[in-house]
Amino acid sequence: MGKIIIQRLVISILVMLAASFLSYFFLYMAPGDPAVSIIKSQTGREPTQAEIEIFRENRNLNIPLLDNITIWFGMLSKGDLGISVRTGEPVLHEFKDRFGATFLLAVISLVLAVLIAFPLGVLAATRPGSVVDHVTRVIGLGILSIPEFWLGLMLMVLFSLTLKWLPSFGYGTIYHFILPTVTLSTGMSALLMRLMRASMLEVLNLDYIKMARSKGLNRPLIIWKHAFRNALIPVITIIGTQFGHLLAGTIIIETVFSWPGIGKYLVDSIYARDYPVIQGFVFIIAAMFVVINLLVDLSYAYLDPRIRFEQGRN
Amino acid sequence: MESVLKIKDLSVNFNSKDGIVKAANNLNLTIYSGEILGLIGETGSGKTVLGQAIIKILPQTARVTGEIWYGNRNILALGEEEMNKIRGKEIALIFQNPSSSLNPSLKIGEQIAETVQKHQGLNKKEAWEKAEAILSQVGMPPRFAHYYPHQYSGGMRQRAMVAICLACQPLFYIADEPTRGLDVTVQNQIAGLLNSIIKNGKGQRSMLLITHDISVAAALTDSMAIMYAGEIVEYGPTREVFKNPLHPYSKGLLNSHPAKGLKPIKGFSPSLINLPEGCKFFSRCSRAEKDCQKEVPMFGRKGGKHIVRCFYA
Amino acid sequence: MSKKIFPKNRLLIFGLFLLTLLIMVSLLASYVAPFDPNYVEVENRLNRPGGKNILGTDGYGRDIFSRIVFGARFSLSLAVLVVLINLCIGVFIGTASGFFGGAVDELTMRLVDILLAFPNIIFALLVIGILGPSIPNLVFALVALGWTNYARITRGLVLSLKEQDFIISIKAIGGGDFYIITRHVIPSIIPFLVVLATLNMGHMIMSIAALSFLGLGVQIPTPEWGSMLSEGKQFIFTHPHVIISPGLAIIIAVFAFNLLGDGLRDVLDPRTKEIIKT
Amino acid sequence: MTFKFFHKGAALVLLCLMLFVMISGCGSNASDPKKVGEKAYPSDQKEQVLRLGAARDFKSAAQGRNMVFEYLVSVDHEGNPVPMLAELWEIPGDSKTYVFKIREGVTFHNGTEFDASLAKFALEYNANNSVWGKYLDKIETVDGNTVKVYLKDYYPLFLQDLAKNLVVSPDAVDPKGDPSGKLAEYIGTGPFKLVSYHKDRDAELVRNDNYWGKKSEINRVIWKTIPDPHAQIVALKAGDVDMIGITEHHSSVPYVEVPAMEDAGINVDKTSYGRYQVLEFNTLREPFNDRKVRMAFNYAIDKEKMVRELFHGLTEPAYTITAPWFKYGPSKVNSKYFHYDLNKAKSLLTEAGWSMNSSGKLEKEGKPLEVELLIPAGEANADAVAIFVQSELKKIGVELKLLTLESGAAWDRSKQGEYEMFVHHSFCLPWVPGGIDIGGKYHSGSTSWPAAYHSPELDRLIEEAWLTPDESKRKELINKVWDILHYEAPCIPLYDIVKVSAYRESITGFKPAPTMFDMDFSEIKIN
Repeated sequence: MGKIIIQRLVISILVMLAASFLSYFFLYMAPGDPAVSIIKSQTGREPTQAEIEIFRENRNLNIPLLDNITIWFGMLSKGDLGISVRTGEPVLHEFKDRFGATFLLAVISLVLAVLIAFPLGVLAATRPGSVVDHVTRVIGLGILSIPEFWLGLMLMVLFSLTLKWLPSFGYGTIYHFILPTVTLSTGMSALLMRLMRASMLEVLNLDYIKMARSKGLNRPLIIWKHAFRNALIPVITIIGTQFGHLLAGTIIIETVFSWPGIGKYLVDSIYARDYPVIQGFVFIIAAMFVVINLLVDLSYAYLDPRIRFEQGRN
Repeated sequence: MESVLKIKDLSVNFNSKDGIVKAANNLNLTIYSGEILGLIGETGSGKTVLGQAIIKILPQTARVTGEIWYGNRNILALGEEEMNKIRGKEIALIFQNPSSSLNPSLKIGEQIAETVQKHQGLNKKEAWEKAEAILSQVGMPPRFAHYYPHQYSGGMRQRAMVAICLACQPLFYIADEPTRGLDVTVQNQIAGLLNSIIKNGKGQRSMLLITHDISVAAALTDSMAIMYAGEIVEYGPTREVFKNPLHPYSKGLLNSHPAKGLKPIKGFSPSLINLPEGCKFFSRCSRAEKDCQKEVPMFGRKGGKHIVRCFYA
Repeated sequence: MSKKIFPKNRLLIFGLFLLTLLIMVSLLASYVAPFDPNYVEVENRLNRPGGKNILGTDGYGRDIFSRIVFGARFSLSLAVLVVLINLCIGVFIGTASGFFGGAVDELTMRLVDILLAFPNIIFALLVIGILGPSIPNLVFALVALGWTNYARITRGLVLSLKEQDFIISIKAIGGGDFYIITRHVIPSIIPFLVVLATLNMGHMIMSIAALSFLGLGVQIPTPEWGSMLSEGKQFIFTHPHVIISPGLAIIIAVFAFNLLGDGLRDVLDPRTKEIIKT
Repeated sequence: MTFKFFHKGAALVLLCLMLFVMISGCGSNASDPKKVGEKAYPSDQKEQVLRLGAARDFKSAAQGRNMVFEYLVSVDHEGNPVPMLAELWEIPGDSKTYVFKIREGVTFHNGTEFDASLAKFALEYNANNSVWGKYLDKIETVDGNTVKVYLKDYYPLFLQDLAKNLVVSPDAVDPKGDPSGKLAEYIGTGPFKLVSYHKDRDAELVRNDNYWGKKSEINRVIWKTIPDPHAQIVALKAGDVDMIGITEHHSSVPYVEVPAMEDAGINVDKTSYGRYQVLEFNTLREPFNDRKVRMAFNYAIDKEKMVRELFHGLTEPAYTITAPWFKYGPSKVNSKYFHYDLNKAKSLLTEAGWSMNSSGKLEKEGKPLEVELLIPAGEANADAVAIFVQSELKKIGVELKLLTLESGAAWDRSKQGEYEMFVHHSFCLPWVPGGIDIGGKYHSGSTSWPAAYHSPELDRLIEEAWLTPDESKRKELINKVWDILHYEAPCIPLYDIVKVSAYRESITGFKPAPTMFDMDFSEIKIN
């Protein structure tokens, strides 16, 4: 296991470096001058050539590509992600200031989705072919067909505009969380429910479940202690690999609900060609992805003793 | 002798995509206390289904008719809750293939202890102590209770399986191919273990041993039932059946044993979906006559308890 | 067989029906649509549904129903294009990788691992955000990462096929690699690919709509469902009908593909269930 | 069994670590936005709290900065320099030396008194980031409240440039007192002090009771960041904010929402800052190298209808290149030059050699009249305008193709002259309107607009105006510039992008600020 983790870490670091290098390269090659777009966004007009020159000089935009990359890696080794061209603030600050909101939104939605999806998936799997199974299947497929951003807009129209029950935007009180998290967790729970059902069905047909029945254990114990735990393993793997999907969903939902998270900031930075921010964000997102996958691996090992021990022996 | 389990006219059908699978047809069988009854047959003859029907863990798609009398209770008429008081406590099923029948994510000790906890009302700690005791009873160090199934060898897993079944000291055991897939030396150890469980039961314990392995059956069982295509074709005390197999299938089966020179029965056993009318062995039988094809032969008594389902035996 | 499938797979049949309807509508768009989807009549803007505009008009007085009908043609063909490109690249790389193994396999699978680690919408956002919104850029953004899943699954299938007796025996009697791949390997994995591609279609329609919604999709005034939502978003509180019907169109199309894929998975091959989970 | 320990332990430790890092990372700002929201309700009658719904983060909006900071010199609505922290100024002799008299009794928010030395610091600080810095020779303090600035060359925009230079305290920059440092703290002289700030969420300001000018009735201003304009409107209707739109230089309030807002009892105020949206022609290429075609396109678009139907009549159609009322605006040209006239458009095109073919499209020598309109992504209202113009041009047989490019890529195209038509908006205050700036669009030296209309005569007039310090002479020259430009029709002015501010009925005394980058709270009251 230790070896595997080290192996994974090495690959992950390579992935992260490759990702940020690629994003940087893309930006560098792309048309458009960050100085122009940033001054334009701040002043709402075209800058003069003189203004552009001053801005470029002050924000270190005149450094050639290769020099810039070596500088960046040098800073990276010191844990410095550079300074945003647009705001002049350290990228790490910009990220930290916004990540909390995104993290809360994603985690609450995921927890909500898990709380809905797992019991429903188990219920459907334990009654295959029943009305419950059919209804959850059709509803699940239906929900998976709804674009998240559209659902968000519709919920906004219904609950904010028509019923006036909930705030439509912003961040702060618990009420602000309801619409975005419900929007995000709806699709997620449909997906997780389907996965849970399939995985559970598979496990329920295995011999050790029959064995558990033959021991006279009652149904809830068999389902939750014997089947659920084992059915969880593939589902958790998929949650891990779906993390990117979750993050992407969060970004779109953030723009719909004006959520002060990293998603909207990233989109704005892409438009403004704020190299250090994009580079740093891509690096951090890739790093998070890696950590999440590592956590998934660890939880996997925790749930499935076979992996824990067999790999431990290597 | 007192009978422990009486199976009367038991039929098991499954609905499948391709039609109705008749896994067992009008089975009648009695198991007496203190005895080991061998149920012998080829793979796919319905042996395992019979074992699982007794403890009622067949899939929901199975349709079971007939009666299974356990003492004065008809198991097939019992509700799930009552059944759970019998399973593991009074009747235990030793599964074939322990590597897939043990829960990979639970320690062996837990898998033993949970049965004890359920049936004997012990707390967790007491149940674990008991689990360790039972493990040593089946010849394994108690600390193995803290190991997971994948850390065991094949023979150890089978022992663990026996230990789980032994946990509540039930009186009736169903052992489903307990020696399958094991080395010969380990097979002997497991067979010895099973034998000792019954023989140490002071005549109270009995076992239904489901196997296709003739030598295990010869060594362990008191009486034998030979099954073919969902039906029992011959039944009798082990020694008599071995000495004088009556049914053509039994003869073939016993002759196909390596010790007797490996003479396989020609042809294949019929699919359980499209069973022929009349004698199921007809197509492979060297002695078959026209009427065998029309009518299922009834059991004929051939001295003592030895009975056979064949017109010409 | 078919008699037994039919009642069990009403959902599949329903999905097939919806899809046929969609394809018919998009093929016959110019006959189905009552108006030119790009005909601007600002005096008639934001009409509520009913009257001569069944689903009302949008912010420029264009007929929403006609735009949805033409949008079907556009959204479907774009999704089909992306899925097909992904499928071809993925199957090619996956087959080569699984069949020949070795360093090539090792290398491509590492690459696939790396690319799979990238959230695809974020990648598309980056690419289109930088290169600008256009159909080639959109296709590029969705293909750059989209083929990986096909490659991974194809490789897995090919690996298990390679070990099967019939392939080994064809190899033993001297069947060439090309022959084996085109005549035996590819045909045996087609059912899996069909299911995967069908389910992927729904996903692509949604991705394209999402990118268009963020203003990173097709050029105006192309009638595309996602950009209809993007354009209509400003009327959400005053004239919600402008965004309700295009959203429903997306749902119907994606639902049709999801039903079809889900049903096909049950019907085609029991193993597809284990291999394609989502 | 060490492995077992390793796994459970490691998993747990890692998980805790992750959670800790994540939560501590967001802890700094997740803690108290609620507090701000609660305070926002004016429970105390005496305290006047104004809650603004803003599209941008407080610190990244000029309007936010201008609540805290002031300038030495400001500009009025038309672009004339007016005194602010410099009470008056003199330009003795050569027009290269400026003497500023610093206002007395002004203190920074941290209590330090503003004087000539601090004014010198502020000028030095700004010289690093401004174009006038390149012309700077030296800065001297003459006495406690007089500063003298020597420029190396004549630079006509110096005073206008100062109107965007924040007067910051030496304590506000990091490192402290370093003119080349960067702004770290909001210590200014303005009417409000910043007390709390959460990035992308909110900021809270209290009135500066030591303010030198007219003090506002408002005790406290809450700046809430709500990027989505529709969300802003909902918040305004729901009473979560009191005012929207005022914090943006562009109109962020969608015109389409205005009637519904007015129905809901919300006051809507529109202010023109002379910013016009225009369609620029590439005058170097067919067909727009022909003045008649450019004029025909101008005549072909019914701007009245566009403004009425698309913008609910909130804005005014534009018939000059920029607002005539600017200091250097085209006030003397015939503003009715390009009114909608389909027949005139058609006959001009015929004169230019374009004739209608059988399928109702214009063509010349077999080539159809097809042009492409380039739209930089994100240009406000550009999609609506483009679709409208497309349908208008179709009526005279012109096929307009639309191409949206990411804005950086679009501007690159403009720099290379790779476009046929281009939608953008004009300069505005406090910058001098287009034409006079040497880098501006209609001088041939323009790097951004090599394909805009240029001529040697125009270049000469622009350069002369630039170098003429005498105001009346300069205005005369500029009027000639505008005459040429309006004759040549180098673009299609579309409409005036008015800034829409909307506020709850309880608010009185709203007054538009002189520039779109400022806010005027001096008369506002909450009832």
